[in-house]
Amino acid sequence: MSRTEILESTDAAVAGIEDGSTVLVGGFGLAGMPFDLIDALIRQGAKDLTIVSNNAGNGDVGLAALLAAGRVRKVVCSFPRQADSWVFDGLYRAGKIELEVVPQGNLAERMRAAGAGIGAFYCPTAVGTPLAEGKEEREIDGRKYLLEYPIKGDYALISAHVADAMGNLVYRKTARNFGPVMATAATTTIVQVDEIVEIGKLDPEAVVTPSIYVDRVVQVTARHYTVQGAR
Amino acid sequence: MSRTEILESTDAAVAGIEDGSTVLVGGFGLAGMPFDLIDALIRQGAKDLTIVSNNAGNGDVGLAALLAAGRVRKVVCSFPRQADSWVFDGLYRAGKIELEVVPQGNLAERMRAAGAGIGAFYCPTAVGTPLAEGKEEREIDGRKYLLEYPIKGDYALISAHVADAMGNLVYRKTARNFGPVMATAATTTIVQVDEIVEIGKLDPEAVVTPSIYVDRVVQVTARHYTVQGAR
Amino acid sequence: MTTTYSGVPTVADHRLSMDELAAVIARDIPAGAFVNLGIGQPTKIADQLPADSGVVLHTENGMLNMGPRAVGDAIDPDLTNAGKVPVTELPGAAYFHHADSFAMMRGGHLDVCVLGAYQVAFNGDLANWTTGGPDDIPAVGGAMDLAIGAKDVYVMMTLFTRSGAPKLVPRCTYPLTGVGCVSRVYTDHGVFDVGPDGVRIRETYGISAEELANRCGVTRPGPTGDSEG
Amino acid sequence: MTTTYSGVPTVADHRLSMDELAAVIARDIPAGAFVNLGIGQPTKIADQLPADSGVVLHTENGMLNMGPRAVGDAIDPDLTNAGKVPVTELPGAAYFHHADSFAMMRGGHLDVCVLGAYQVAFNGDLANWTTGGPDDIPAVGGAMDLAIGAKDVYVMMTLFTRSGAPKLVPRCTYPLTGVGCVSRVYTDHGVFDVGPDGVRIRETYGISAEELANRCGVTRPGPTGDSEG
Repeated sequence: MSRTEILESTDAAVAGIEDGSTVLVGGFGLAGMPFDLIDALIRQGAKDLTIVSNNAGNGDVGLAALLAAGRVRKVVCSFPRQADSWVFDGLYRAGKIELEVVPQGNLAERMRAAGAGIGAFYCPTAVGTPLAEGKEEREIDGRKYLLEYPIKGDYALISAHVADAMGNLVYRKTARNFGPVMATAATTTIVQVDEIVEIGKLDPEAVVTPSIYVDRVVQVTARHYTVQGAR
Repeated sequence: MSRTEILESTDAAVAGIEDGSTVLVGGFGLAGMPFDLIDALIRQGAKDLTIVSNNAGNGDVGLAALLAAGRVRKVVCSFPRQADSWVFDGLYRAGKIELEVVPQGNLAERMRAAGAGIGAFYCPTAVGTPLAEGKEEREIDGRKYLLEYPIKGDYALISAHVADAMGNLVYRKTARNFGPVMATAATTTIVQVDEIVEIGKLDPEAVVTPSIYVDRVVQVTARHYTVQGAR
Repeated sequence: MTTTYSGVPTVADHRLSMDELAAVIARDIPAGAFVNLGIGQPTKIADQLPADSGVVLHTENGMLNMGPRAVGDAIDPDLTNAGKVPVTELPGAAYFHHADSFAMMRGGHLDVCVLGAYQVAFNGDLANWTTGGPDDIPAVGGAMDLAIGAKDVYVMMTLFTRSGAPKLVPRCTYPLTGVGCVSRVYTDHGVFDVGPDGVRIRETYGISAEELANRCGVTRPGPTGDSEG
Repeated sequence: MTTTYSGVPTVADHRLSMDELAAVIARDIPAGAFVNLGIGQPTKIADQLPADSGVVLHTENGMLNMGPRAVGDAIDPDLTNAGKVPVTELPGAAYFHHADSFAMMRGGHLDVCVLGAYQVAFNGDLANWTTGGPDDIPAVGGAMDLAIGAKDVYVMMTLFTRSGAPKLVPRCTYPLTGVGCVSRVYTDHGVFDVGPDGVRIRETYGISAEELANRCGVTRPGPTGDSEG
């Protein structure tokens, strides 16, 4: 029932993603971005998507390519504007995409709350700033906090380094970033990995994402990009 | 300034714990209980303590010995009553110790909140039960939640498996339990470990508690107890 | 509240032992499910799961893919279940800390948990943490977290107290662990679905559904097999 | 608001370059501190820390004990700092996910963070995330989390805009990043303490404290060296 599926292709891995879905997309800039799953999602054709990700695409690859394909209605992120975010910048300035800016720690904590069954939490970030507008404020022990609600995804597309055949995951260096949190926050978590190993080959003390959070895994050939392009 | 101190004795490790302190004590039953630090705390003499721990002592060792020594004013825990909790049971029935029962997940999450700078959070656990008394209730998206506040410690006494000389920690099996959470929630975190290794010997991907949460480390000879006594 | 018990099969000619009941529950746990078996009697279910069930056991003290009870040299004081009983680790296990363990539980990621109970109400209310007696030391452990956390909460218990009073009741008299959280009750005399639609008897052991309904004080069914109770 | 600038040393005969300023800040960071250097100019401070400082660098994208910028074959696309610049790992490093990284920050465990700014107010208000202009795409990143998270928040910036307007101001006109969060401002012309007690000039570079005060619009001190501003 909850057993993780190991799939043969990225196309099979992204099958069934509906128009209008909220999709959590891993990565911090290009590190940890699930390039192959995003390419498959572009082929799959789902549109009118809400994308939750730290950035709004870099260069012309990954998330930027999905945006360029016109599939995204709204981006929820902390840092859309970067040296190489020309695709998003153009869509935003043309009024073709909606943007919700969320402080990076709130983005992470709100997804954690979704995964952890927390109804809402009082957070000190952004008090007294324009991003506090419309949020409930409360003083607790002399400090002001804003009430923040969970961000839940219909799907998460993330990248990890190695999975075992049960779906336990380990990551690599700072490519870990949002992956483990998003895996907990989505109804269906889809993971691309560099390698799938036999059950028992991962150290149980070092598993970062337990298999319970992982629905579909697909092995891909590692591809890395820098801001300037493929390398 | 925040650099972790490696100490030569458990007595040095618990120096300065003041009367009236709130002390978070790791362990789930006997697994992960910092026996040697507790013994040192008994020698050190601090009294009128509030102890936050999952249980209220087992047999006559560890936390039970601290209770028997009359140093504890109040216990905050999820599960005081066990087959071998005779020390606590006697004190409680004699009216000599105060008890606050907290659901186990709330105990963990409230300490996490303390460590993570969360002012309070809405939690679905215990809604409609006697443990909801006096707590603010709120309905969010059709579900009822209770407002829960952080539990912060002046000190945490925990047990880990290996530390490196910076204070990074790894644990062993289910002895991990509350250690990583308590380390984040206390002003001063004191750790007993089975082994201290050179910096660089721990896998950075597998560190569970980063050194930033660790103030004092002392190496001890591993001692294990079962419910029935020493083994 | 609707009660259904017409056409309910009596599938055993005797009241089930707790081991037999564990086997019934094991049969009903879907293959590949993530399951928490609490402490005490429900932990017997682990021994009754088929080897190829793919069921993954969670223990609240920070582990997935927990194995059977440890014996002899396999006993490791650092590896216990929620009842502090030494257990083993299966290939594919993962360890995590307590906040992560209860986030997993509270976040609704476990498919099934099975708990003991003092009382379960027809509407699914659960009482299993304290009798509320003057000499009782209250101890909740992870019971309240589990009660509201798993997708399906099953109870495993004897149906009657030693003095013969039913533990499946119109309304709990003991302090609650959770409200409307139980979906199914496995007992030595039969299995019940409970919840907002009331009680439905699924199967019985050594007793007819009608007699069982009478002994538990659930209302007789009307001609359609349903009635307001 | 009190302003103090009598007896303030002018410790350089010229306005400092950003590299020189980075060295000043590096000097002021306590040995063994856990420090976040944000993105951009403050990351230069890392190169100025003494080898034996024991300072541990945190990067918001999930790492403690980050090393210097990676060059050549050491460049690894999976290892970057908050500005997406390839970096290296020092012995004793630890990786963690984003929720844990920001819990560390928000929970007050970092000793110092150093941020750039558009404006800092005398009371410590910070504006560094958006100019609020009609063509500006707002992007906050981790700035608001850092602003309220570290025990001490330092700002590193040029004191004046290209058009000569001071960026240390009585009240920010740009949208705020955090309220009363900055404790010290390092600039090319001097160093200021800011906060609820107002501005105090600590040291100046190539300019007298009095002239600096005048150019920033901070009130002249009275005979005692303090005045209400």
